[in-house]
Amino acid sequence: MELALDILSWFCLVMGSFFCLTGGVGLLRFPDFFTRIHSASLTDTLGASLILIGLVLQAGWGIVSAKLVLILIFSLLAGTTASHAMAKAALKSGLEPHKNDKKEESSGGPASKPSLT
Amino acid sequence: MTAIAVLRMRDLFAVVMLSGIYSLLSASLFLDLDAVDVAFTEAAVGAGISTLLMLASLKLVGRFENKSRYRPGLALGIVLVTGALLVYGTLDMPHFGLAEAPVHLHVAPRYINDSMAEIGVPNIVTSILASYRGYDTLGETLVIFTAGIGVMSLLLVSRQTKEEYYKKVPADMQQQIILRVVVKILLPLILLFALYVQFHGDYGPGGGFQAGVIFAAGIILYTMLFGLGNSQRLFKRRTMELLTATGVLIYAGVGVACMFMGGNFLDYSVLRHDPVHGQHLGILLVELGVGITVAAVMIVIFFKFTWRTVKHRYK
Amino acid sequence: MNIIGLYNYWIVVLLMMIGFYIVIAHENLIKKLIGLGIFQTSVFFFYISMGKITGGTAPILDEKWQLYSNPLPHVLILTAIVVGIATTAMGLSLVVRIQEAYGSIEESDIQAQDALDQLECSLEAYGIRYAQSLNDQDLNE
Amino acid sequence: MYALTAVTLLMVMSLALTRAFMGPTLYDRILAVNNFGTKTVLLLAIIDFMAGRPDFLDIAIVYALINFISIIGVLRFFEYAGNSAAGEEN
Repeated sequence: MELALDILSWFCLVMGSFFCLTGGVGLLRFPDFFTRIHSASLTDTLGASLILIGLVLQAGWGIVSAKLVLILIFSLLAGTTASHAMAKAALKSGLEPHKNDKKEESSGGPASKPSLT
Repeated sequence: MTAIAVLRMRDLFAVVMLSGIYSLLSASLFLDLDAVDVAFTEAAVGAGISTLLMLASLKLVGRFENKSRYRPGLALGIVLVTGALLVYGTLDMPHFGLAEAPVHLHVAPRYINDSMAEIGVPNIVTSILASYRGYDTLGETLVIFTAGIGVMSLLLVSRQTKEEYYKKVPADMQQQIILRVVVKILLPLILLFALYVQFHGDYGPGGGFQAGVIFAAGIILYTMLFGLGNSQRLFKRRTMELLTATGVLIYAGVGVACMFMGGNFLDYSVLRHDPVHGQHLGILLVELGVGITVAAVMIVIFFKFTWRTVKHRYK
Repeated sequence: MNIIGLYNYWIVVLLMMIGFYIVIAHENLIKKLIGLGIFQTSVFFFYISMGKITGGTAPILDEKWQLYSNPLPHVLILTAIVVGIATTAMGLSLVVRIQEAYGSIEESDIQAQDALDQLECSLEAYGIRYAQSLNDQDLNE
Repeated sequence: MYALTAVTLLMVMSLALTRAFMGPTLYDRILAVNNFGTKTVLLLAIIDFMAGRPDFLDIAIVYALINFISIIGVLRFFEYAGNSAAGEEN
């Protein structure tokens, strides 16, 4: 049982860090603001939740995991809201989503998506 | 990790954002160095309040540094010489993390070994802060109070401007619905958490200073989203100004009460029959005083800055 | 080993010098305040790193731990941070007033304006005295 | 295992930091700061576990709160500042 929990939590931690890393690379490499916010906020939600869940599994029942769950709830609420606010503010300030009319269509997909979120 | 700071002297606005990052980083460094309470304070103060204040004043003075006329030569020379001297001075210092360093040999062992018996509070930082060095903390609270008064008197705003604002405000506040809903959900949590930090300070990291700042941050969040008008209706100017003084008065009053009960100033042991209980009560009250003052001063300062921007906008 | 063990002080010195450089080399008053903040933080680091003991833990008593870091610097720095923000707020409000009075927060602009004012003042004073002496002469005649 | 996660988080933080330094528009910087903040929350939680005293999670909570508040503050600032030149910096 202990071992299973450990393995599960390690798995969560590793996957969480992987997603965070993906998000970080995306944040650095994507061409414009909206694609960046797309990569950052999506992977952020998943990665942060996975890492926190992994830690909860390590902590067991008690005040510690209650606090972790609090952080989880909070980051889910606040993170998404903050990225929404950022995207909205950027759009309002006249920042145009990156239009890929010269390049192929496949990389244009994610570029136009985040403006909906 | 700290080398980040080097890169921070670029352009003006981004500097404020980066200083936010900088204080986040320095707080994690504090945590790494076992200074939990300090990390707590730095997190709440450096990353939150000071960034917001910087932003508010940038709003007032314009965000671009219009000239980049530096005098690098002379300044760099002075800096390098001073730095070299300081590094030379460190050569005699005790090594990092050494338990036999002179700092750890004087009063610290007494605090660590005896505070549990004398004060009965597991968090040594709290017991030193509120009890052993109570005078000191009273002084700090007074400094904060004085700074609050200073800002108040420097950034006065006439009632006329405020009425002007109230007349115009309903027009530009009907946006950001999602944000407002989420903040409505989160705000009670934030305030509750501030209270938790306030009263849990005896057992874990936390205490009056941190709780005050968090509380103020919550109120500032509310102000930013729901407008000055609403929050001024909730937190009247007079009330806040009275509260800043009330905190200090509670602190000093506890001290005077100790004197009346036959002890020294700020000697809480006499407050109850059992000295340890007395210490508990005293620390709780004193931290409450600190919390009230800090929260009220931060809120007042923020309000003043924001009113100032309002004044500029409607002039 | 003898030298490497001192790296925390060097970081402190580096930070302190960066802050110092910003304060003396930049003209913008807000930038100066930020530099002051960095300087301040370096002092915080200095205190806190002195309080650290290798293998020690945070000074909140617990049965599981024997060795604690020194709590005294923590107390000093904790209050210093909050006082620091209060004084920074004070400085910022002064900057705001300066901006309103001078229309600029660049140090050289302010000094230039001050010099100009002083010149005008002294001219004025001279003019008044000149006028008075004229009056005196008038009276004498 | 904690160490691995912590190192990864530090890497992500440095990536975000690079973005914050480069950031062609202001919003990129804000985004990077936000991302940096959430990563710091995670890092703090993990440091707590590494130090073996997980009862200090309060700091991570404060971080999450403060990060949110300051991001909102920055955004409000730009909405109010009428002269925000479409997010372009000098």
